Amino acid sequence: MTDNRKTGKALRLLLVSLLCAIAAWLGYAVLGLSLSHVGLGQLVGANLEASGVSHPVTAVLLNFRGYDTLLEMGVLLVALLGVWSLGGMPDYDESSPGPVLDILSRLLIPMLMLVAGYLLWVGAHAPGGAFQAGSVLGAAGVLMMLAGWRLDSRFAGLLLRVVMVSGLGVFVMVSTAMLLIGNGFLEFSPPMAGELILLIEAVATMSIGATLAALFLGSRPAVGPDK
Amino acid sequence: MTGDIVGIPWIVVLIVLPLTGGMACFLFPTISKSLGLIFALAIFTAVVGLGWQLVEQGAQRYAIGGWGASLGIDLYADGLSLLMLVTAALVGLGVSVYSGAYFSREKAKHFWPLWLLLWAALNALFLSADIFNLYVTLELLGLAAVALIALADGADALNSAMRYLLVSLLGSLFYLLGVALLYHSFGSLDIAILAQRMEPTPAVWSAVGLMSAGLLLKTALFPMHFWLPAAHACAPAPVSALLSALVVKASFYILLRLWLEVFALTDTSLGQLLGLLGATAVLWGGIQALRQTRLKLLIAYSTVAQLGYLFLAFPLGTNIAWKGACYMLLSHAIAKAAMFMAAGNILRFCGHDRIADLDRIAQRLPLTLTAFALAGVSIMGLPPSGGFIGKWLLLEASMSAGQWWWAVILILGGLLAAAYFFRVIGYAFTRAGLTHEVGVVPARMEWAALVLALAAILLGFISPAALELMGIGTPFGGERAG
Amino acid sequence: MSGVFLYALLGVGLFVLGLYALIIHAHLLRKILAINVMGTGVFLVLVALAAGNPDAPPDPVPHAMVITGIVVAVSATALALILMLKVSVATGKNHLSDSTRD
Amino acid sequence: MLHWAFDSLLGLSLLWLAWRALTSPDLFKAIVLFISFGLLMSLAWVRLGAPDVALAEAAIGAGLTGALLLAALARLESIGEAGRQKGSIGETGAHDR
Amino acid sequence: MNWETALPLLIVLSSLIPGLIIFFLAEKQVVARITLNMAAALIKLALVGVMLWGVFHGHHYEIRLPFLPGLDLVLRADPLSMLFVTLSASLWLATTVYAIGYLEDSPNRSRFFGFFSLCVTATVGLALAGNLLTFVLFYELLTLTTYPLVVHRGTEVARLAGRKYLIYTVGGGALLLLATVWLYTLAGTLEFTARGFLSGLDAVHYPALIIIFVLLIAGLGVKAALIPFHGWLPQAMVAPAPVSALLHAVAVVKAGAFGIVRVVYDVFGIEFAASLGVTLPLAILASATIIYGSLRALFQDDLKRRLAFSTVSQVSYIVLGVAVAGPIATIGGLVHLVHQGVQKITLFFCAGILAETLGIHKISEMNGVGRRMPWTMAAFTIGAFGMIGAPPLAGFISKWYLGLGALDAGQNWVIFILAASSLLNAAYFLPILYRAWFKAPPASWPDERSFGKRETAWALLAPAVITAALTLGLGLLASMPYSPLEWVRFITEQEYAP
Amino acid sequence: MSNIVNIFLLLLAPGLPLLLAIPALRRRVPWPAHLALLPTIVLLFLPGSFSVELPWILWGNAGMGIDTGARWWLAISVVIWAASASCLQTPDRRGAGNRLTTLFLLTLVGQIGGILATDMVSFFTFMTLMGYAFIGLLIDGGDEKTRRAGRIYLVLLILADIALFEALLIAARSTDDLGYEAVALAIPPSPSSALYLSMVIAGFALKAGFWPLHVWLPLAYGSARPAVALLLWVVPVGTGLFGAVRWLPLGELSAPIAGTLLQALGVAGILYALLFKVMRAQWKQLPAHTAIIAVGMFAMGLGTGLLDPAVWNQYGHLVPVFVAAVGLALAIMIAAFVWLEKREVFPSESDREALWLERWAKDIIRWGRRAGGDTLPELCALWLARWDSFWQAFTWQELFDAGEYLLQRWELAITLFLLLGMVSVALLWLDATSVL
Repeated sequence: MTDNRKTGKALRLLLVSLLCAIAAWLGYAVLGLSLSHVGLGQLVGANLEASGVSHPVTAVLLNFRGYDTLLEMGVLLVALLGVWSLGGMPDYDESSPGPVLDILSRLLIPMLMLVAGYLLWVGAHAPGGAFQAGSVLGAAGVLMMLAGWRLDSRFAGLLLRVVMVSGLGVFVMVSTAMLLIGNGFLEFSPPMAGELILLIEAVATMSIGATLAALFLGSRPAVGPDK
Repeated sequence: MTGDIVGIPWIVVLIVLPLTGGMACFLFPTISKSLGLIFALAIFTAVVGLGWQLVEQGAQRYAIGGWGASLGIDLYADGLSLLMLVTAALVGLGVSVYSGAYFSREKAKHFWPLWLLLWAALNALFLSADIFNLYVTLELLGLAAVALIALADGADALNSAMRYLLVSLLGSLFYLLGVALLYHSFGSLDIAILAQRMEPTPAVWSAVGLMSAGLLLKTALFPMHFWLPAAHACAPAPVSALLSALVVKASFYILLRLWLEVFALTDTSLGQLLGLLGATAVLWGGIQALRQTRLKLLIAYSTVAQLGYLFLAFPLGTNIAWKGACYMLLSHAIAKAAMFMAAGNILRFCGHDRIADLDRIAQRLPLTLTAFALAGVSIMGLPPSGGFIGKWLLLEASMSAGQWWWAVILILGGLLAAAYFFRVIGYAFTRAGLTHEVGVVPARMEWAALVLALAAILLGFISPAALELMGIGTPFGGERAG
Repeated sequence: MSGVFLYALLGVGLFVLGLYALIIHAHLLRKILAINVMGTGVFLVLVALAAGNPDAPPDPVPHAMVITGIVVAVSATALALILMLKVSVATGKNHLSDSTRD
Repeated sequence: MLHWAFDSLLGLSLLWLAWRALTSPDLFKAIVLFISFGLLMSLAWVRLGAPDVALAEAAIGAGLTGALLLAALARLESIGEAGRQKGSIGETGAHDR
Repeated sequence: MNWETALPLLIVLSSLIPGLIIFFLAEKQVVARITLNMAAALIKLALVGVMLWGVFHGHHYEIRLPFLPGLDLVLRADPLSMLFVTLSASLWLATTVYAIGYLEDSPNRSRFFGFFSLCVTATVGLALAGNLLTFVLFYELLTLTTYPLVVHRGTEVARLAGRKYLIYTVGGGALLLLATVWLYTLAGTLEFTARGFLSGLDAVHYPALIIIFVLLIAGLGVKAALIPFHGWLPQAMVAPAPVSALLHAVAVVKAGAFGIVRVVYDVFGIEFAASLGVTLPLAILASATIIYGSLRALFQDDLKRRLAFSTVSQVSYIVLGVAVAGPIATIGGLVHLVHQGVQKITLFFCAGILAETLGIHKISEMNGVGRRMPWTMAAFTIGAFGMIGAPPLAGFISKWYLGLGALDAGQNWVIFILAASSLLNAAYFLPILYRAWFKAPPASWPDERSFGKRETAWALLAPAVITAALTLGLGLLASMPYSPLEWVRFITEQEYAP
Repeated sequence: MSNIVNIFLLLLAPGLPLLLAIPALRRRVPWPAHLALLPTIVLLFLPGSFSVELPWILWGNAGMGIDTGARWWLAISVVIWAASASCLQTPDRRGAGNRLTTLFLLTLVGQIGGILATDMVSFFTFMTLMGYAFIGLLIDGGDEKTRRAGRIYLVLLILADIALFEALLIAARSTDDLGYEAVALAIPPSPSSALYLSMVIAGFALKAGFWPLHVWLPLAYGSARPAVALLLWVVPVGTGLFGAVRWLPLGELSAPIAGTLLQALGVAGILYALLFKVMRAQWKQLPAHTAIIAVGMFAMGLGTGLLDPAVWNQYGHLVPVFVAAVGLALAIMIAAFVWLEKREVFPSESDREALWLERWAKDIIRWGRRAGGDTLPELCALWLARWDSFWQAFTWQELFDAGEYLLQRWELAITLFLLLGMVSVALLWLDATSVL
């Protein structure tokens, strides 16, 4: 027993020293970076005009590197699918929330929705955007669920799935549509780029919000082995 | 007409199709089975289309959004990508056919969207020319794979899915840190541009180390294979097939790309290390496989061993060695998929997969056993299978490089593989002590496994063409490149 | 300028700290936390170095990358947490057990 | 100089929070510490001129992840209790605080 | 694709395709299976006949299939390959008839005959292989297709025997592969060329070449059952008798021996091999195997095991003939390839008949069996005397040329080996004959089956009698045109042409 | 025309008995054993020497023919064969009659073919057939003593065949044509002539029962059935002698050592038979000892021929006559004894005397057993007990117990001894030819 502990201690010591060495090396490597040639900042700035939005981060997220974002929507969808496949739809039996939360949620939820809308809209030229908006929306959903709100089972079928998928779906559709009208994939022509991005962002916000809320909900499986 | 076909941006189609398919299957679960098959066929066709395009026009670069690297993201397809895509398409088609009969209605509902999204991730990964984009695809792939493993009920499956998730995330983070370092060193994420700007600095070495470590973890190279056997053995049979055939290969592909293009290292001590690890994997995996009493675990350890082969090309670094490793990869993918499917059939038939109690499978499930045996032939590297071609090329490379010890490892690995596979086949002929209840195996599942196994054998006969296709865009450097 | 490296080093520190915690803790929830800390460390390295040039506005590309990364992280965390719960239900343990060997 | 001090302080608190979050014996405390870590982190993002990231971190990294973690912990504990009540599962690590 | 390209392929396909079809036949479709089997065997024989004629008249049959960069799969008919192909095709026919009789009413016949055909396919392919790569391919294929035949019975003993068989043969295959690759990296080609393709190599590579030679011989020696690689052969006797017959007479063992012939003549070239100094050790190894196999055979009571050790001994004659390195010895070695095949298959046929008809497996059970089954034992007697090398049977011819060749090459010690071997052969075969013919039969046989008036089923007896007659004919009419001996002379003239 | 008849008859002489040897073919033939002799008898009355080349057979230069020497020998053979065939027609006692006839006919084929053969290989072939068939004839239905004789003779025969095979190889190395005369001419200048001579002498000595290899003869004479006893001289002994004359390059070569050795053997044989056997007055053994004496005399003659070619050239042609005469005499003697025995003149006696060859072999086995079988296994058991099944297969005990037949055991002993002998001969020879 003591031997075990001793070897455990020795191993831990070894691990710590190893990790320290790694940290030191990484730190050395980071410090050795010369930051004189900055990344793509200038390039982004130069092409910002053509992107359809004025905020560089949004431009990168939805235009220059929109493909990353598209796949990222896919990641979200896969996470949701994974969660659902593990437990299926969550149970509806939940203890009622306390009165404070109830009141708080009544107050907070509309505000959060407003914030989300604002973030989405402002994203085109200032910090903000679909993900932030979506997550705020998601937070609203979480709050609602904490307050005991549940999705009506009538909407839990195809409609819900459509909402979940819509973010990715619209993104793919729009990008492919560009292909069909003669542009490249995901190539938004400047005149309509702004509108298209807004469309994508709007749908994405809704979808992200729903997905995040569903992820939260899905993390509450029924107790006991479910078959 | 030909021009039309060649003109289609197959690269994009290959990514959009499975994504759409995944979404469609998600939206319409009742018809997901047929949808899935249709999309599988469509993807297969698209791969053929891309292949045609590559043959006609050479390596393809596609700037998404029209921006082009390094502002935007480029897609790039050359022989190596094509190889991976074809691998995925062949295995994917097989798995799709097989899964149509394998899963219950309830499971199928979850399986199809996840599988098609996983396929999308694979295709995106094989076509990406951007190291951050590769990270996203890796994550997509990893999460989808985890969810698929967890489709199998039971504590073991969940356990291994969890472990796999952690490993996968960890590997991705290592990779991402490497990406961060590379980006800040050279200000670009595009592989080609990075390759141009490459210079050895501490940061680059750190990136090499981090990315390699992360990817090796995901590829399950010995000694980082600890998560693999359980995960691959516990998953549902078609998922095991996917994992062993494709998912681990994806991270290997990235490593290969980086190694071949970005890092283009002349100092091969790291390559020697990888080779050494690969050799150890071959032997260790083989010995472990030999010790297993359960079929699926045996196959999973066999994967550990086979992955080791792929790394034997690193210390050699010649064109022919890379091609050998890639051929090995291709044939292993197909053969291993067939083998896992066969194991799935056996599992369903016997209700267990204890090797010693296989109880005359040879008589009672001949097609499946044939599939297993044929796949085994390829894995053992016996002629005229695809595995043989890979092995031959690697052997040739190691002998001409004068590094005969790798040849010895290759040979020993083949012997070990023969030892563990024939153990199974031997028991398939004998009568077990106790008889078992017999489950029904749909013919479709048997044939899917058999056809894939046959494909693994036939790969041996198309190697000149295949090697030529692989060489489009010279991903492995010139013929004489040392 | 120096702040940049400070944060970058902090990122490295968080990364290694997370790694350490990931290795030594058996509890799955802690492992998930550790992974998240590691991720934050990596993001920090990415973003900190993007602000390298005090005269120019920071490079937006790493920012976008990090946002993507954060979303990926939360998706993975959600999946990991539910998987953890399922493991706990199935095995009664909240750490991984090695049961594949007969 | 002030920036320096602020950055250092922020950095040290982040490191300390992370350390505490990862080592605290009480899981609930650990999660709360992690949420605070996330919130402080968004401050750091702002300091680094990345308000977008800060927003995302606050909303997603700290907020949603925190909620997910807390919910998970709650379920974990109830699973542990259920297991104990059933008596079938003796060893449980849900309460290793 | 013209006739001359197609023929080698057709010969291979003529057993491959029927074999594959047979797998899918139901157990009950006896007639279809028999028809298919016989038709395939006859067609193959006919095709081989055509090719034999063609090769003799200087036609060049070759087909190439690109397989690896710079390496093709080549099927080519040269006189040497025709020797082996003809042997395989004819004995396949005989064995098929025999197997049909033997496996009457036993389970899994479709599987059996399927693999049986594949096994012959591999053998024929191996014979026609035009380069070492193709040879390796079919060599491995042979391993794979014979394994199911060895474990066919599905008993634990069969499984263990199969395992042993595999350990040896797969190991051998691995060595062969290694050597082949190495050779390829050194020489840049693997094409079988009369008198070898290595003599032009730089002397720096000679040590490597010697190692390669050793590896090749070890790899091939496993199948040829050279000591110390012979261990699998007696174990593999658990297989049904037709399999043993095929294994010993035609397929596996011969494949190894044939491979050694190829390596020595068409890879290294005999003169070059001799100049490397590798032939003498090979000859000594072969001699040791000859003596050892015979000594072990003396002490086996199990009939098939005794025959198996006899095979160990006899196959090495071929190797010896090759290793002695002279034209006459070559004739002896090569002709033994055929002669041993015919003789040994006769013996195995007879052993199978005894087991099947009377349930006799041991020599000690064979008292007086000649009275019960005169035809069978007559065939056995001819086969045994052939093995001993009594004139005018086939074995005598081989032994004659071996001895003469050894003298010719100045390796006089070889004739003592031959003498000792004859002696030992007599020592383990004659007691069997003595028992069978001159001892009183027991009151009842271990497990007798009745075949009415006949001593056994005609399908079993006919092949044995025919091969016994062949044993006599091949010896007595050795100088007839197209006889193996004449053909071997034809080969040797080419190999040693000035 | 006459030529075709000649050839036909030459082929038919061994061919007809061969055909009749197949039981199915003679089922309806009356008196098959006599019928088989018919072509040979006709052949005897054809005038002149003639021969036929047989293409395709063996390696092409086989042939058959008849000349004066052969005719003598053939004539006497036919007489004795006819007598024996008459004895054969006894009622079938043990159901073996059919097989006995087959063996009888096969022996006949071998003997007649051997006489008619014009080259060494054909002769060797026929002689082998004759030898093995004769052993079958000897032991078929015989008692224990006959079988013992048969077994001993079998071993001697195998050894003889090996020796003759070597001799053949040497001859073939010296000349392409293996006709007797060609060989006789080619051997003397050959460097291997000494080896050839020794091999031939050894071979035929073994076959014909030269002293001291005669042991089986008395046994066989003592116990074989009359039909076989009649053949004992003509078949194994006579053919051996006949062969020796043909194979040795008599008259072409002077070989003092071999000649002297042969003479010594001959004298020793004669003396042995006279002193130790005939003096004991075992009447029933008389033919055997007569045969030994005759063989001894023949050996003396051969020795003389080898010593002095000129003598042979002068008197060599008498040899067949001599052999024939002895054969006839012995046949008559046996016939007489058979007749006498039928009238129970001789008390039946069992010859319990142990044969030196067998005794010697048994001793070897006994020593080997004592050394290996008793001590080694104990040691093995002590040391290797753990390695049970694997090693046990290789212990000496196992090795000896596995061979359950006496025959097999002493063949092994002889084999080992012979191998030893061969090695020493080889060494001597290699030394002599200064290869080493």
